[in-house]
Amino acid sequence: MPLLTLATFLPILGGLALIVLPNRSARVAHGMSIAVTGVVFMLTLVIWSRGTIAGGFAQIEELAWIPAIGAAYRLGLDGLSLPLVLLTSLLFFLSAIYSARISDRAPSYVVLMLMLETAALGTFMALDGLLFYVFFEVSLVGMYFMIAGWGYEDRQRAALMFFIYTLLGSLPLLLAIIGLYLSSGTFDMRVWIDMPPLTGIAAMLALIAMLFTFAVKIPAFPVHTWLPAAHVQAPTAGSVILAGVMLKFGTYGLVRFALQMTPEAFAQAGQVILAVGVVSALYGAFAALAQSDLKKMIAYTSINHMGYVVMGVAVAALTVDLRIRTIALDGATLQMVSHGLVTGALFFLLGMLQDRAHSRDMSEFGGLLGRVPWLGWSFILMAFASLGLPGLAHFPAEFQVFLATLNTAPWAIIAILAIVVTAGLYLRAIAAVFLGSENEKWLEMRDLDRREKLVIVPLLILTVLVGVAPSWLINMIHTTMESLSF
Amino acid sequence: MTPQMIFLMFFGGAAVWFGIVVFRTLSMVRSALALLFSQTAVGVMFLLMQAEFLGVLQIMMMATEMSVMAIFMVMFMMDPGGMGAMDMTHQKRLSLWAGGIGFVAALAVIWLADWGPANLQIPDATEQTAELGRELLGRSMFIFESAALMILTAMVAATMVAIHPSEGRKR
Amino acid sequence: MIPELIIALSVGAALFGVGLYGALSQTNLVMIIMGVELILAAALVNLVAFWRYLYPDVPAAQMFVLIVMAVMAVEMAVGFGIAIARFRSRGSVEMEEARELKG
Amino acid sequence: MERDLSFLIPELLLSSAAMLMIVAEMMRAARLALVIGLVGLAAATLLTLPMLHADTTVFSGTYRIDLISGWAKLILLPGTALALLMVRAEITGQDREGSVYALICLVTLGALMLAGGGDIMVLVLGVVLTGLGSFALVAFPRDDAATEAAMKYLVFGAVTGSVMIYGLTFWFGGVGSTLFSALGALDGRPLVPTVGLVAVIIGLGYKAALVPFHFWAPDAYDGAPVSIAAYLSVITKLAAIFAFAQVLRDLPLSSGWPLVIAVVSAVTMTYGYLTALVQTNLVRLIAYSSIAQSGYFMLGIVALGASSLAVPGLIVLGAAYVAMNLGAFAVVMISGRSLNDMRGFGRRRPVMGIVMVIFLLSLTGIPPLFGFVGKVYLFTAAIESGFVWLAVIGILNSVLALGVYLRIIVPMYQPAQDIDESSEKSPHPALVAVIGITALVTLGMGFLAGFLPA
Amino acid sequence: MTILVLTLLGPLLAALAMFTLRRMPEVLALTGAVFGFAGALGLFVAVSDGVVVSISLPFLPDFPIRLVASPLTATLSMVVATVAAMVLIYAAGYMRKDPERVRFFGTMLLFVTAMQALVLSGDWITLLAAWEMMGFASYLLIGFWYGRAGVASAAMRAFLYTRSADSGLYIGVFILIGMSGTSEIAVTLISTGTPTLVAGVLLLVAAMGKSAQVPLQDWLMRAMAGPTPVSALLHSATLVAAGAILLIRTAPMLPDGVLLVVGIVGGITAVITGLIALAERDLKRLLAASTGSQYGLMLVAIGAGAPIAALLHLIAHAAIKSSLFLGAGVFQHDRDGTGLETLAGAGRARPGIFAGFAIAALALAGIPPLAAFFSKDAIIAAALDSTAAPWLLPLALAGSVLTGAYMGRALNVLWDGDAGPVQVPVPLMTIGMGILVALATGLGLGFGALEHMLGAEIEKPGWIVPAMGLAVGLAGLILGWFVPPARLLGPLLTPAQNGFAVAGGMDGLILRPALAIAANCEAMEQRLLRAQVGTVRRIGLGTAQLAEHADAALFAFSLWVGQLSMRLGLASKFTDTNGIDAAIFGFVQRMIAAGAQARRLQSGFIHRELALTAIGIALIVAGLLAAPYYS
Repeated sequence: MPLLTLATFLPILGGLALIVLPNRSARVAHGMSIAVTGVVFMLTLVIWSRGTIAGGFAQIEELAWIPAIGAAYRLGLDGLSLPLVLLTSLLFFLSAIYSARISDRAPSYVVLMLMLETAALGTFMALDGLLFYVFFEVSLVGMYFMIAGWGYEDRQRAALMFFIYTLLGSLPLLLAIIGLYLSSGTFDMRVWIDMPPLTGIAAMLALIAMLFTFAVKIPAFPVHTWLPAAHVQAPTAGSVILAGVMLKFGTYGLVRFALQMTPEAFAQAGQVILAVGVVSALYGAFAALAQSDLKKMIAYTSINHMGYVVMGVAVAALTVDLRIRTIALDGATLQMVSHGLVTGALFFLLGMLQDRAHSRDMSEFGGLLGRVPWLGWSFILMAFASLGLPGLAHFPAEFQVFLATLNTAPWAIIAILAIVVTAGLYLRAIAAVFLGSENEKWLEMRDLDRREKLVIVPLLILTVLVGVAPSWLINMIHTTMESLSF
Repeated sequence: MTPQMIFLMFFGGAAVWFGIVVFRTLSMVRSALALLFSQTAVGVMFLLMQAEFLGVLQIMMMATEMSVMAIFMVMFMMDPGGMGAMDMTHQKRLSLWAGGIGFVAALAVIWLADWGPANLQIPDATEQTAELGRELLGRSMFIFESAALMILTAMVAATMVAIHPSEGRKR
Repeated sequence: MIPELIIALSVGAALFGVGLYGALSQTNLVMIIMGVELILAAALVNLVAFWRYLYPDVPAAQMFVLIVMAVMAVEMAVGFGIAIARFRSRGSVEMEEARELKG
Repeated sequence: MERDLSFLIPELLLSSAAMLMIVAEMMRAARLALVIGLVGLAAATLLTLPMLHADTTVFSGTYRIDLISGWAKLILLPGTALALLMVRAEITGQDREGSVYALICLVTLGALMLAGGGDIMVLVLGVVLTGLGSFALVAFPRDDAATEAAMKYLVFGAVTGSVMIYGLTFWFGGVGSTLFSALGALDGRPLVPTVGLVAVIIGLGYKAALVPFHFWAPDAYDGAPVSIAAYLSVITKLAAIFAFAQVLRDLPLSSGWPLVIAVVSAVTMTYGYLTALVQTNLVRLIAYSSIAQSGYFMLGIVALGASSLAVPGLIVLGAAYVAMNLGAFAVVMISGRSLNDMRGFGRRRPVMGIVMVIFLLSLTGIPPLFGFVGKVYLFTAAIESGFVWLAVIGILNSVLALGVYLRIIVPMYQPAQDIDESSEKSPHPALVAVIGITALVTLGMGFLAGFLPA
Repeated sequence: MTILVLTLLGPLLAALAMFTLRRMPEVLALTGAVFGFAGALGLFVAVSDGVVVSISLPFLPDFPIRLVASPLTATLSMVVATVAAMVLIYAAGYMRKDPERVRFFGTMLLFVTAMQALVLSGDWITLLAAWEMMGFASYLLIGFWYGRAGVASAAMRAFLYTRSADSGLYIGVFILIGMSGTSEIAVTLISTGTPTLVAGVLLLVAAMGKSAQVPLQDWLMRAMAGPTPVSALLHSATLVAAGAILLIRTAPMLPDGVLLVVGIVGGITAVITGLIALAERDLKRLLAASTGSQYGLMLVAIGAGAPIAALLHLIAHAAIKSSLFLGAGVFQHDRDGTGLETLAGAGRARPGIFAGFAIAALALAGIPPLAAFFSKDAIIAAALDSTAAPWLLPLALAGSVLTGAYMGRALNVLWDGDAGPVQVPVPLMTIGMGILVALATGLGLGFGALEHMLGAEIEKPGWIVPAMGLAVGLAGLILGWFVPPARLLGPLLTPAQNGFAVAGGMDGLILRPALAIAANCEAMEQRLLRAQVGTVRRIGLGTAQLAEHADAALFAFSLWVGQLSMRLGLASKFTDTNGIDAAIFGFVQRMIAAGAQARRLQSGFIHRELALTAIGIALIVAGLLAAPYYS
């Protein structure tokens, strides 16, 4: 059974069905949304159980699309994409549950979300350059309408910014893809990976184009400025998807395209890329420290965390030691998943907080821990996960990235300062919002209800699980990374 | 300097001169007449160049055409006779430059290009016409029929726009 | 170098220049069409000259002449049609007055 | 002869249909004319299919039956049918309605001649035939705006057309034949190819509304009925672009045409979108954006000699363009001509809103819509033929394009002010059909692009 | 192996059970502690028979979690388990009335688990993880009364200080793993060379953070904001001990240079924190400062090449310090505070508790035959023998004097004053404290056996060293009892009261730079956004206004820097969105302006447009004529 295709297109089919449906009340829409994303989640679990293979892509599904130019519908998975696929389907499922309260134009909202899910899954599973680009762009459009339609106060501007920025960012990728195509005669990414078609200056140009695209998407300093704006204005589920899933497009692309398809150029530019990663990591941390808007703060920490991923990938390209390379890539990939879980959860929690208080400014809160213990403790746990506490999701990933970094490019280890800074900023946020004396304003605040717990608890459990026993996840990644040829 | 060259120059000069007159006179009717003369001179040039059929055709067609034009002027123009001595031109300098440059550019091409050897095996008039007929109904039949369609289109188009829209059906 | 050809072509070039001047400088639709007729006459001269001095064995040249003549006629016809419509609606065919659509 | 004629069946069908329509118009049976037209177009389309893979010429090379002309028929004929429906929705019951239908079919015939022409004379006839019909179509309402538009269109067309004819005579002088296929003999010669080339750029550039021959386009579209504008912006433009391909692929590269065309292309894209950015009239906005689209088509023309993807690219983007531009105009016919009419449109008419968004995003080149596929082809072709900078400019212009189209999309979802509900009447069914079909094509062909030519 | 797991799982499962059941916290806590203790005891017994128990659990590829019970680790585990059990017993009484006992005991158990993991770790990653987990648990514990003023900041400070220092551990660990290719501690211990030196220094930094060595001592005193049992646990055998434990375990690897630094840092800390303790006006803070001082002594021992002596002192100190804290907790219950003025005479009211407190105090001062006498002697002997004796010995002795002095002062304060009323009986607290005091008293007797088991018997020193130790201890006690600190310290009083915040202490070293960088980043963010605006000058907002905003922002940023409270200024709110707007709308504006320019060409005059077309044609012709030159 073509499970990959099924999982990819089930959401959008659900969305279409919803459009056709005569009864389009919010209830029906959200029911549909939850059901579809739930089924997709199950499907991805089945896909997981089928497993990947070492040294290539597994579960390939292929269909002619535009034979004239060698573009085909090709899906497949390896240890890099499968974890991200799982993450995507999980986060969308949880977002669907979380969003069940939205009543404003619910059917459109649901259709958009489902479309986004299709785009996200497709992006991770596509094995065809053109197909990848298609999904990549569709996600952009979906997110634009999500922000513009259901965001907060200043949403139109943020949406426009997001759109122009990332469109401008993604078009160079198209150039690079075309370049790869012209030198290989096919859009099959497997061919591009097995035998990188570009060499010399062409490869470097393609790499620069790709790096630009992915740097915007990751986002890396200095093209990150869209992220805080978009996050602050995006609706909660949008933020979760944006941070949890869509930022991964950038890092996924960095590995899949930049690293695997132009390996030599990547190694040549390795130090520069590493520097970008280091600067992003530090910059994101410090910029986050200066924020008082909670959502913005988390947005900036995303820049920090994604900076680690960039570092990991750069180190993998720089090192000659196969073992270190594997460690670096393992760490980078795991970091993507961890970031999805942790930051996703943090945005959910902030959304829940904002639903209650209609404010995101940390100075307006105080002493909430006693009032809303579930919310507070979940936030604290996730904050500590985000600052890299061992036993929680980020630690194994960051450990591996740093380990590989130090043993390849020792100077880059200054990025480790960021873990102190993130610690500081999270503690400050926790102290300002949850500790201290209670603010009279929020005496009536309710704690999480059952639906909200349902959203948060899986993420909490997974965060701990990845932190304590990552082997179930990392072995899958490891197998692929070990046999990665470039 | 062969006589043919002299005649060519003479009638060519006449064609050009009347062409200039078209835009120098203030009277539209006179313009139309000047254009008629210019075109006729061109027709005479055709005859000089032994394209009898075309030359005659040119002169006849243009005569009709220009009379239509003159009639049109009289019927529709405010001041066909140029009595008001109104200047009917604008951006003269620029147009002069444009026309001048166009002329010079064309001249340059004409003088500088290598036109290859002359072929002076001119078929006589009958043969020409016969050849033209064969061309019309053979190789160029598609073109010829298309020209017919073009004329049909022009008829439909011209009548459609020229006819007054019926009352009460205006947009 | 064929002097007759050059002369004829030069006449064409001059007609072209005059016609272009007219088309650009006239304010009246009908006068502009006259300029266009001159340009087409230049084309005719060219074609006949080419036929006469270079390719007398190519009847397509004469065919082309016929086509161009037809074009002259139909362009004038449609031009007059539009001029009539314009005259009906506006009372003049001055180009200077046609300035409602811009930007 | 029979063989030649058998390849011309679609054209013959269409011309017969046009004449029957004129007869019907004489009987003042506009509806009948429409039906005849639609049937004729449908039949012609169907009969094109068997000769899609042919690659030959008829009448001694004067008319080509090849990939371009075959697909041009497949694109232009249905496009014309859709345009007919749109026109029907707009001018039902007006005087001389049938003439309009007949003229549209005749203009399409001219367009087919342009797309299949293999001879200078066919080119000239095609340009004049499409031109004459178009002038009349624009003038059809016969009011101030329409006649002004038609007048400008006519003046521009007559001047550029005559200059083109004059210039083309030099080609004949150079090779002694009016066939494009003879142009190869010009290889290496100075001046003569250049004159003819300039002539072609002028004549066809005017038809395709390339900068700097575009000035007529916004005015003509603005003055004409919206449906006519839609028709002109699509059919005659595509015809000119296909004609470009037919001429230039036979012209030796030594004349340096690709670079000049590339510059024209870049200027056209940029100018079109820049000017569109400041429009407040929806029709003019789309007019300028379609000028910019012509610039994108030129990417394919530039790559004609060097990339096997150029011609397929032109065809794919052409097909996409027919669907999305016609669709966008059709929605404008419902919403109204001013940008202000768009305010809240997406909320008032959700389905129309979504469809409009699809058209506009496709025009921007957002995947997986049809427009994207076309642009990928063309970008690929341009890069393959070494015009990377042009592809980059095209890509940068996509961002500008986004800005242009977002100017429509953003107000669509803003809350509308004081909308008079009673003024909202349900759109003409023909219009709905057109929008439905074009939307399906825009959306679906992105996925089914494999059926398009190799 | 099961025993090893039991040591960890006992407390952990109890904590989980507690969080799930949310009732009977004391019972569960004690059960967990007992299981943990049983495990540790089992380990200790097993190890003393010469068996090495180890376990390896899958974690990262090639990097499993390893737990090893060697004689050293088993001993430490035993100490931790014992102290934890006693403190928990005590806490059952201490926290009787607190509504959030579940959270308290749960966190305590988590903490104990982490500490056990740290102690038993046979692998750097495990150690690192446990190290950080402990930091987290201590954060939660110190911040237990999060609603009270200053608590949040104290907890935050504790975590931040130690975490800053932890980056040293991280990097050190990376170096060690990179060098030896494995994360097993035992393997890395035999490495040598420059990387080892670097790693050693980095480990020292980490240890200094955790063990509150100068200049990272400040957090320790503030950490007293937590409940007293927390202080007792943290300061005796666990959190603060981690630094010393780390150094003791890695001592074989450390090059001489590093050892010297370790010794000197320890010695300085012993003196400085001793002075701070003397100047303290709060009993718990005094004890906290004393902790730093005692760990300083341990570092001296390590630096002198006698990690076993440090270990002995650590064990002795664990029992003593927990006793002292528990005693202080009882007094705190009585007087609702721990300020020395408030506590004046509190000891008279509870002579039994005071007796225990006094025994522990004397033990700390090094009075024979109490536990610390032996360990301190061992330290002094080591310092004397060491090649760096001229550095280490004076510092060690000074530290000992100060120990006596502040303990003497504490005893004096507690005894000297009105008895006042006693509120309630405290049986559980007494039990817990009693056992610990007993240990503090008698532990010294077991040291010989312990040394034997560890296979590193310390040579029994001659008479000079015990005499010296006794003399400085007694001298200190007497000074402390009779002389008020103001006179004793003289000009040092004020800096000591300020905690010798060198260069602003940690705040100056880390917090302020961090905030300054953050502010700069924010400013840079603005600049970046403006740079992205590029050359657009007339953007909607206007340059002047932007500059004004930026000025205001910078001013506000400069205000930030140096503010101890981490409150943020209003500045960052200003221009972020404005900058973004400016970027987007600057772009759009520019394009629109260009569009308007282009639009002007569309004059509507057909002849002008035709003329433009003609010009365009001329350009095209020019381009084509130039073709031979470019193609």
